[in-house]
Amino acid sequence: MNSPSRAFDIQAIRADFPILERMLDPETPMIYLDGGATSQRPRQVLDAEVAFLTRDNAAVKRGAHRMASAATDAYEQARETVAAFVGAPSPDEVVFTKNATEALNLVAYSLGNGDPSTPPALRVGEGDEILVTEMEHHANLVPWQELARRTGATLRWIPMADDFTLDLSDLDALIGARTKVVAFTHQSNVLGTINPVDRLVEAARAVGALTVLDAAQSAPHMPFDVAALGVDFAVLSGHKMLGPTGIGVLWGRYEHLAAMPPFLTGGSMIEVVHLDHSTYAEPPARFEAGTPPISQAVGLAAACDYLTALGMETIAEHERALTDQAVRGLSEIDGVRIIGPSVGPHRAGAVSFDLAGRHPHDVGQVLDSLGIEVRVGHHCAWPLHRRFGLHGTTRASFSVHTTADEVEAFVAGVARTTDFFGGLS
Amino acid sequence: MNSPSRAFDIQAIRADFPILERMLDPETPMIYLDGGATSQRPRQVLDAEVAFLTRDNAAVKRGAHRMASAATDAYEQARETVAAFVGAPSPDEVVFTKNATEALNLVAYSLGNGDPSTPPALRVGEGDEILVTEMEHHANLVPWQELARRTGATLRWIPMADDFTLDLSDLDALIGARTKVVAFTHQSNVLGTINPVDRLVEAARAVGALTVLDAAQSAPHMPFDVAALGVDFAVLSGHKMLGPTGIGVLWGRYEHLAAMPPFLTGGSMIEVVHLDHSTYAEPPARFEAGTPPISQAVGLAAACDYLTALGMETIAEHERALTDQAVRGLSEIDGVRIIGPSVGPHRAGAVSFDLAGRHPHDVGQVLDSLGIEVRVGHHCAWPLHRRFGLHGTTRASFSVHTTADEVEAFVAGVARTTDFFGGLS
Amino acid sequence: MTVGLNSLYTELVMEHDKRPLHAGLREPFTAEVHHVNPTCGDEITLRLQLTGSGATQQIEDVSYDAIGCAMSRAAASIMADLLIGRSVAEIEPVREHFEAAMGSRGRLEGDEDLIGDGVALLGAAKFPARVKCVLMPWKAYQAALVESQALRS
Amino acid sequence: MTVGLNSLYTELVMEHDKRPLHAGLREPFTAEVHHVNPTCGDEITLRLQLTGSGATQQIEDVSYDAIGCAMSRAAASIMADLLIGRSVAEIEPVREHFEAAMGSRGRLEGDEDLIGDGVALLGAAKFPARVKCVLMPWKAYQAALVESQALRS
Ligand SMILES: Cc1ncc(COP(=O)(O)O)c(C=O)c1O
Ligand SMILES: Cc1ncc(COP(=O)(O)O)c(C=O)c1O
Repeated sequence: MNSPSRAFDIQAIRADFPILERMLDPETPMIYLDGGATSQRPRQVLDAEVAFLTRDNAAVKRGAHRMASAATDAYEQARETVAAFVGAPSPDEVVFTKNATEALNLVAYSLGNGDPSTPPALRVGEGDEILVTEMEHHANLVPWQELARRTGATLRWIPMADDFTLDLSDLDALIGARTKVVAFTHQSNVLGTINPVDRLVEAARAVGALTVLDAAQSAPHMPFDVAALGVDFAVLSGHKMLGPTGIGVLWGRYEHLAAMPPFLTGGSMIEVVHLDHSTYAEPPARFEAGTPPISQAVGLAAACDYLTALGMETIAEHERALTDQAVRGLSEIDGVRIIGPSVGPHRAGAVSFDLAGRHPHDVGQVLDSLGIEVRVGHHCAWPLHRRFGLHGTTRASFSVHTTADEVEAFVAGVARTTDFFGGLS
Repeated sequence: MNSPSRAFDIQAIRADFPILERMLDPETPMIYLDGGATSQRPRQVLDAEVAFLTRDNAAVKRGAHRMASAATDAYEQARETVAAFVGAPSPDEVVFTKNATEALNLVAYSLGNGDPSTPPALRVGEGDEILVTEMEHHANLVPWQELARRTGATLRWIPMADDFTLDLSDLDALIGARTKVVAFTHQSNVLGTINPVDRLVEAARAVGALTVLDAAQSAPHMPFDVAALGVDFAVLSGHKMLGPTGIGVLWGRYEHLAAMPPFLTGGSMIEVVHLDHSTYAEPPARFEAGTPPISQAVGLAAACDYLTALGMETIAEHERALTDQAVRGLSEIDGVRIIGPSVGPHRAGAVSFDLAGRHPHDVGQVLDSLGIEVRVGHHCAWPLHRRFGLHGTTRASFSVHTTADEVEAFVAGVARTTDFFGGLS
Repeated sequence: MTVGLNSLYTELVMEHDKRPLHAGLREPFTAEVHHVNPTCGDEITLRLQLTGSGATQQIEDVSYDAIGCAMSRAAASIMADLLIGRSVAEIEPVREHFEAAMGSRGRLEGDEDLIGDGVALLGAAKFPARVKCVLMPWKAYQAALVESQALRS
Repeated sequence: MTVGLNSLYTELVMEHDKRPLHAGLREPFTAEVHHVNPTCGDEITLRLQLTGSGATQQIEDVSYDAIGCAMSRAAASIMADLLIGRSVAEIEPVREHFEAAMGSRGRLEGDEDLIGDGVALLGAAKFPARVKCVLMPWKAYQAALVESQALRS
């Protein structure tokens, strides 16, 4: 079977990922359909990191020697690459964190850390409201619960409609003058649903609320441009976009970052330190306390370059075709209920399903025995599962290196799973 | 010249570090004396990470498939290795953070995040006191300033004596019933001073205060054992101990960790999540929100194995000999003032100095032209420099791969620096 | 399907999963606990009814409500059947042996005389991600035991 | 010593470092700013005395107190000498050219007619860690200018 996208040489791409040669046991090649949890890394990313570490490794921003300059250049060059990747007007709007979760915590803590000199829009307190959605990953839910608890603010949420999209019918009642923050995911890690960013941004802007976009699942899989999206903050996860673990990205409008109090404090984020008080550097340094993930930034930049070279629109098309194939294939299997919207432009490559109430651990176990690595459970989106009366789902998610053959094997594997448990009953 | 330690094959060690072959320019080999800022990595560490990434890479703790199990095993095995390295009674006392700075922030934030159900010893509030020292790195100072600011607690500090050790003469007045936390460095990153942990622990225990040890500079260079030290928390930095950036370690007594509220929140640290509230997992998971630094943990474990194989006592001896050589050599140069205690058992391998008031940037520049990479400035210890009337110092710091020849070149370089500036005056 | 899979989903496991023994929550009970596996969201509510005291403490009843995979549901069923009517002291070596075998990654063979149908669960020992599923009811039992004994002392 | 080093510490730089021009803080001034380089702790306090307004604004005096390396002290000295007695409008192209040359990593040669002794500082353009040292006084000047103009408008 051919790759669904012509301009896209899937075999050449696969050759870039050494791990795809792995056998799970002597008879079972690995079919990795868990890129939504963490992606695999092409050679180019591994090589970039090793090249840096064997040539230019040094502490950044703290030294005057040539090694320190080379390392600082590499690190700041990585920031520029990431800024271009997300469409940031300036690299100074890109803060490197340890993962997407820290990036969201950074915003949530900073909004609670202000004092009377902080602009009111950047300070959440008693009586204020924070709006999230019922489909959020725990990373974009729990930090806001905790901010509400610490400050006395109130957390509200946009509910789900039965068709696995957000129910925006009551949006006007949910967003109001008290709303300080609207935090929502660009793309659900469970449903594949792509949210209407423009509508949410418009509603938030109308009341002067900040928008925080969780782009951990979207940015690796489609053209992504913070300027066009119009949000105030966006977070990305390195390890979900062919890059290293240990690095995430917070993008924020410079005017906000410049007015926000720090979160983590320590070396490299200060201006002047006295024993009893300190002043803080300008962004992005203000938000990068301690030694940052240096080689990881270099690796992440290589991942951005890799994705850009393939073309984000091409990647999106490739994954859309695989998603169509998977959804169509699964729909023909008795007992399968797809937990996600029907295929179309607002649907991306995470395909979750329930198999006749069979526990997802059991489903995943059978698929694993066939070499098909999918994720099972609540996928860190427990409230979403509860909403649909589920304890968990089984999820396949697609990557640049996924082939139509692999999707076919996955669909066949789900059919055999039904047989396996059915056969014994 | 021979390596100062016999059991120690310095040429074999150097061969493990690919970066040591680097030339700064066609005539100038690199002499890396900045391990105190960040260490270089042996092949074994690079290889461990790449092997993991090309064989077992997957998201940890979230999946049921074989790849996820392999990755989780590698990650938890790394935790066991690090636990053994620091002498932790249980791997559950080891939390992976992004760097030492985050580890310190974690403790500082958690101590401010409690509610009335939190044990009073683990909750800092108005009227409480936090004690630090005048020699702290900003990483172990600013987070405590901020905790004090947020909670209304008071920050106090142990002053420096003129001999570059802590002045403990007023310790009884500084530690009292209000003291909740005593945070101090094991080894100064500027002075090389090794602090009397036992005395500080004893004084803190007498009043029921928690002790937080910044071991970022000590643990990589000497035998280190949290059980023997008797502290409550200790933090380490991966990139200062031959390991990757993007990873640090918080060790804490299990009974404390089990009673502390979380810091970063999100996936993997929860027990049950509802839309309006959540409950949290047991340590260490409670403190590891989001996808952790997985391959970095594998790399860090390889670094621990590497250090352990050389022997921490042997490493300490090796570096002690180099320190003696450097201090003796520098003392013979006119205009050099060593900023640190005289050589001896309470003195480790960071040698900072002032050169006749010459700005350290200028000193470092001349040394860099000779290939000698040292750090210049306040080394993130601004209050310490202010105490001694300095704007900055020049610091050489030694590693397992440093040779006596390199130290000799460094001393000669400092002498030439005097000439360079002297010659033009 | 590979051999591994059949060693996991043995006929006995499938049987216990389909027709779990002693399921449902009953009265009276000396302690009730609720445990959750945060990774997969599985839950068990377990009630323990103890009589007597000290060395002669008897497990009168174990009743439970379990949401989970086939392995964890079968494990609860098999455990309840092992426990009911035995003394706490008698069960300790059973629990210890079972936990050791489950943690051995397949190196330790189970002793059927001690753990009965529990041997049918040992296939999971080779699947690290599933060990937790199987041990969850036992952890709940242990917690309920501690709670019962705290109440009675 | 390598050639690079002598291109950095030119005789002119050493001379300005040793005998800085216009150093010290003087009155009167329209604005005073204090800048710090957090990486190395260098500091400059700079006072700017402007007269006139609009296109004819004149730089009457620039006085300063600088703690820093040879490069930054020389840069302050050279800058003050360039600025004093010139008009703000006249200086803009000087500042722009100097900043562009310093940021060029050595690709842009400096125009001595515009930046005078400033060409002696351009060796630093090849040492990225030192560019900040040299530009610090200019950043302080710019900030003082903005402040002065805010006060006068
Ligand atoms: C004594 C000391 N503490 C803490 C740190 C911070 O370490 P990290 O860069 O891992 O946050 C450093 C290094 O910069 C240090 O030398
Ligand atoms: C939608 C979404 N948001 C946030 C995260 C958290 O990302 P990270 O692991 O980088 O913290 C994830 C992945 O787990 C995700 O899928």
